[in-house]
Amino acid sequence: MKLEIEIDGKTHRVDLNPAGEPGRWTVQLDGQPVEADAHFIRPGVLSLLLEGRAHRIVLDADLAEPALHLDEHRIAWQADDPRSFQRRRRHAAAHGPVTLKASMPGRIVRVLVERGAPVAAHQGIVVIEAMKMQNELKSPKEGRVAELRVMAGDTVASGQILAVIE
Amino acid sequence: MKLEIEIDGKTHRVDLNPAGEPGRWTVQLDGQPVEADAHFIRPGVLSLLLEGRAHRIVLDADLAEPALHLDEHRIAWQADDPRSFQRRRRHAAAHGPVTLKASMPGRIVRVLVERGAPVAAHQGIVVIEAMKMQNELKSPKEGRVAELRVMAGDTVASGQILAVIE
Amino acid sequence: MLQKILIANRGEIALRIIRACHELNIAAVAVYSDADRAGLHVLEADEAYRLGPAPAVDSYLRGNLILDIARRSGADAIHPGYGFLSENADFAQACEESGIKFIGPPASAMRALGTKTNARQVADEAGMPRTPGCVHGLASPEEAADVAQAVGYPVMLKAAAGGGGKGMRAVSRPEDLASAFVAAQSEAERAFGSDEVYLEKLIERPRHIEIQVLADEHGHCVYLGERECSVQRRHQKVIEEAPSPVVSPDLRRRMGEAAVRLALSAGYANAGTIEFLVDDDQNFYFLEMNTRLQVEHPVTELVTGYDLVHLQIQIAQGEPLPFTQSDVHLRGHAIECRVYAEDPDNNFMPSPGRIARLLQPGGPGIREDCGIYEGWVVPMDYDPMLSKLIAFAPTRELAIARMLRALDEYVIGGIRTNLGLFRRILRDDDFSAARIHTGYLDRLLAEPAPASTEHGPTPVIAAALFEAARPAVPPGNGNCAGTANNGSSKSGSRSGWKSAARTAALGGRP
Amino acid sequence: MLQKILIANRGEIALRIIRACHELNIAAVAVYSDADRAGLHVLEADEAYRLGPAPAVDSYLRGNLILDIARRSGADAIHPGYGFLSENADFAQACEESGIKFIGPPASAMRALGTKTNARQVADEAGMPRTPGCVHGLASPEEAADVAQAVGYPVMLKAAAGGGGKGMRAVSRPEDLASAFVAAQSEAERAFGSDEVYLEKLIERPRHIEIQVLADEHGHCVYLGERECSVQRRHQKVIEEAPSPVVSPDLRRRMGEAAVRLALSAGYANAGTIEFLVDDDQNFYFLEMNTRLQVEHPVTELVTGYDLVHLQIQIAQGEPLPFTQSDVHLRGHAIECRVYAEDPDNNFMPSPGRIARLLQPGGPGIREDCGIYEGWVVPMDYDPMLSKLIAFAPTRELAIARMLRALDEYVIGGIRTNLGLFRRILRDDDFSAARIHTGYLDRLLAEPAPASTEHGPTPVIAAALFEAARPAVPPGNGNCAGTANNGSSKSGSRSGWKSAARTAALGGRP
Repeated sequence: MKLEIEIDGKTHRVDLNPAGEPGRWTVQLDGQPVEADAHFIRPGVLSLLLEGRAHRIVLDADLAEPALHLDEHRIAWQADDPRSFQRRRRHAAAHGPVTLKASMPGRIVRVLVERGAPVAAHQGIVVIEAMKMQNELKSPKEGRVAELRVMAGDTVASGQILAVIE
Repeated sequence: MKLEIEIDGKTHRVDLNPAGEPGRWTVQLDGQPVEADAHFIRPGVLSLLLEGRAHRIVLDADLAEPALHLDEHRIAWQADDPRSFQRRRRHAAAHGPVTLKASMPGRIVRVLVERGAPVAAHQGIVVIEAMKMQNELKSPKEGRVAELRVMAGDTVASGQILAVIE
Repeated sequence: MLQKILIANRGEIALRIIRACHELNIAAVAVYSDADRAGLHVLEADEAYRLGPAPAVDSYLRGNLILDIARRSGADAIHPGYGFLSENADFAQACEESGIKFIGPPASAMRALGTKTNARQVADEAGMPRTPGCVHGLASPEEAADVAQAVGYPVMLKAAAGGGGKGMRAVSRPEDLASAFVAAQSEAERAFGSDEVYLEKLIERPRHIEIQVLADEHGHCVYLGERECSVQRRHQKVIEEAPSPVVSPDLRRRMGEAAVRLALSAGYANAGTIEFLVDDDQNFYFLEMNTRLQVEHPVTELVTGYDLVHLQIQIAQGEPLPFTQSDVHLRGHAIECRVYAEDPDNNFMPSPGRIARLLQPGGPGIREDCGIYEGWVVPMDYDPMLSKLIAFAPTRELAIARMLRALDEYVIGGIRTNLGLFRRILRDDDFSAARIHTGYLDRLLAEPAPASTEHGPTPVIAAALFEAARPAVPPGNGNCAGTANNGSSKSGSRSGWKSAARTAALGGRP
Repeated sequence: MLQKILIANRGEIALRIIRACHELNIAAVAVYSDADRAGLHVLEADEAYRLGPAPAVDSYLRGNLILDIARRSGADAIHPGYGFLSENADFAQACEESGIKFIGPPASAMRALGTKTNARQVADEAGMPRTPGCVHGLASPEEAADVAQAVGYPVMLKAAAGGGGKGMRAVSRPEDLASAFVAAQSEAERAFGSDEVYLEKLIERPRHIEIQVLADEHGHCVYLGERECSVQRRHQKVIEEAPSPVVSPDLRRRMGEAAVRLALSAGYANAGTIEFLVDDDQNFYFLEMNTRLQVEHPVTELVTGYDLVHLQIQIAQGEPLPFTQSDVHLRGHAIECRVYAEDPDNNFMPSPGRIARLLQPGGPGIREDCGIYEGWVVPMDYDPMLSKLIAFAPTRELAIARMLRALDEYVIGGIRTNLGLFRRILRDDDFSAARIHTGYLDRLLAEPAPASTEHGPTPVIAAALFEAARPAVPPGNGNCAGTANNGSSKSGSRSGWKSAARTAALGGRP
């Protein structure tokens, strides 16, 4: 099974071939052969033995936003599957009018501007609160509030688009 | 939703009716109404509030052999579904030649008789070992070894039929 | 003897108090908001009653409703934990008046010490050293300027009802005072419903060291040593330890005796903490008294061998303290890490949400007071503390090593946490050498984080294996809880679109 | 200083030693059998190597292979844990000869004390009281009869190489001696590969109390108080505690000093335990010395504040003991429960298999040294110990209450365990009053178990709710991790055959 795995901006070619016994793999990593003994202790928890070295690798959440915990590091990756292509496209498509995104999940406590209003750069747009911490989100640029997608009391997810400044 | 639940040999009629809000139920238990607030904390772990009393109820394994842990008790139940009918039939059908069942999961270390051999009551038939503990299984009655279903080295499950004495 | 205690709190501290109740054969009544129906404190309590919607004002701050639930459920006492109603003297008084024991000091003592300004007056009466400054709220920026002039800059503006750094402003230049005063007032008003602000001289590079006291209702009071709480981020404690590496037996005795004096002079009862600033010359200045159980009480329990919540309950039952000051001996060293749902890589933004994966540490010398479990959804409505991880060992050096070991075992997936921050602090030379003060952590965080190492082939291969098992690992599903299936079985188990897409993708390359 | 330690063991003790290594910045090498590939010790180690098939003779008892792995992996020491190779003097010697440090006593001391008969000879030389009887193996039933005659019945036959009650027979009448002798011999041969059996006078209703000693390689030796291990089932320890409720400071000192004398006279080094029988008149009799870390070492760690595995490693590094006898102080009370995979309702039959559900206790004063996790398949090839649950509190009474609280939090599903047995013991009046001896538990178990209470409506309603959620609860699946879906959604989610069957069933009744 051939895969491309992108970590820290580097893309690696991985070829996984079962090596007979359950859990044993012969891996070609960027052309280099590696013997791997992989065992899922429980869902998302992988015991991986590489030439004697023992690693505990834990899937952060699920494979929608793939990331793993290794030693003290949280490492995100992307694989060559349609979803990740889409994601890249979505990232690429962040042009045109600038969007204002929620910096954390939370509740909108105040909206400081009205739709259509002109705004200065760094002018406050909305105030979002979570876990007793308030956070004023400021306009990334001078312009006009083209869209205002939330109102006071709304609950928003991290990264959700709150407003569009054009 | 109507069910019959058998616990400790007593059968109870239970009628579960959703009470609007998620997790809220109006229960008719043997004709008596009870308000229940049920929430699965995680698979098999139930937080059950009955008129203010808080109970943590844990499914022992799965619903093939249904049992639950409540306070310090492990309580088995049977529900009115085909599988449990079958089980009852199977139990009921334990007549005729007497079977010798494994008292624990383990490995057969010795078989002490041969097929067809006559055996006295309490004569040793097989020796089974698990967790450094050996256990000699004896014939439940005088008779003849009609069947011998295991040999030394076999791994057996608890309750598995090892031999039939007739 | 108390028969049934209602715990007017949530999360790890509610669970910790429930456990103490069960150990003392006392029934525990939990209360919960809609966000906490699946909380551990509801699961482990003997009774549980709903308070209301998630926001604290609609649930855990509804003193009258809580008192009513206590009455209806037949509880004879209420333990407030920390936060929420724990320092609300009116609530304590309402409990007293309705014949329900409030497990904490009498309302009168809470009032005498409840605001920082009142407490500073009590300190003066008890002859306790405190920072120069005023002992009353400031009426205007002008009055603030006068006091600042008198004590000399830099100064600190503080909310009298404050805590956790809210309503605090350090001012080093007169021209900044007025605006800082207004800001502190409005923040105080928003956070505590009182805009009373006072001013004191700012101590340079102070340590935050606090003394745990226990007083029974018969006039006996002891101190249980100190806690070193200098590792703070924006005035929020992050790591606490006991004993303090810099407190000598003599300083401990002097601080402890001053703390006991203060408590007795205020007619204090039950558990309380006197916070001090200690400067480089080991002068100590009274800061405030917390009239409740502290978040960081476990480090004191581990080095003294006492159970503070047991003792709180015994004191509330009118029992005399079961030991005297001379029985109190410190042994070993304890460190506590406050595990928060916040993202150190994103300016410590809160990170509520579902805990998709949880691997918890354990074994020798590790205690975890924890309010979470795998699958728990961390609400956005309360403070971000998930858990308290505490390490105990014979020496500070070994306690640090043990904590690092436990942190390596600890994985929280699905939300971001500050677990990585603790590793950085515990490995820092200044922390190891105990060269810390309340500004230490903010300064450490101002330095560039150590560059993350090259990860090598391991994560790449691991990622590939997770991808290979992908059809078997939809969120929270169990099917891959074996070896990653390989060979024919695997290709068979891969979803159609996936293989197709991959084939195509591969076909597209030479 | 040691850089890398191979742990020649499995389960909770392997993990506990790995943790100590990490705390001391030493790399930990795990070895595993095919049954343990998914074991926690493999998961948490820095390196892991396969030994062979599940049976111990094919894996954890393969000394030469383990030594070879140690060499190849560059380990400079081997920690044997308990059981397996831990008391194998030949293995210890092979380690010494190949320049790999065996973390334990020198082979010579192990030989001197390794068999109970040898140990009794050493005891005599050290002037240590022991039970009357022989100090050599018995050649024949006739010789046994002579010795029995001399010391007087009742007597106890014991395997010289024995442990855990195997090869032991109590004999109260001369006519039973011969058959018991043969039985003991064959059982000893099977269990230990040696049929050496000796005989001693049987002490009536004795307590089993043992002294923990630590000796460095420079002739210093200290005792760390005693452990009370009288709660046994068929000579297998079930509950241990420290300190013993019946040992006075004077008796502790006399037993401790005798233990230290014995250890020094045998040229002992590292951690060891001297087991005694203590009769009602507080006479103590040497039983045997265990030349290794004990299963129950945590209770000693909790009351002394020391970490025995850290100290074992430091001693193995040639360091002198970091403290003297006068530094050793006991504080509080610790109790350990050995959680076994066995079925108390079915004659304590072993119960290996998959742990389908696991809820573990935690919080103040609770330590768990644990080798299991949810989903782990307990192998049938090793002893049935799953976990050690240890409770620490200021007093024995509170330690018992705390353990009961922890047991209430503990649920192990899918296999049977002895968790319920601990509740019964800890609530027993004789145990509370510390009226215990080595026959106590077998006698308690002979009494009818307390009749199980009427469960009331709760389990019925719970069972119905599990059934209602049935389609959502296939083994190990995650879909029901929310509220039990109700109303239309549920009926929709019920599988066809089920509803049909139910409809039919209901239709069949008036």
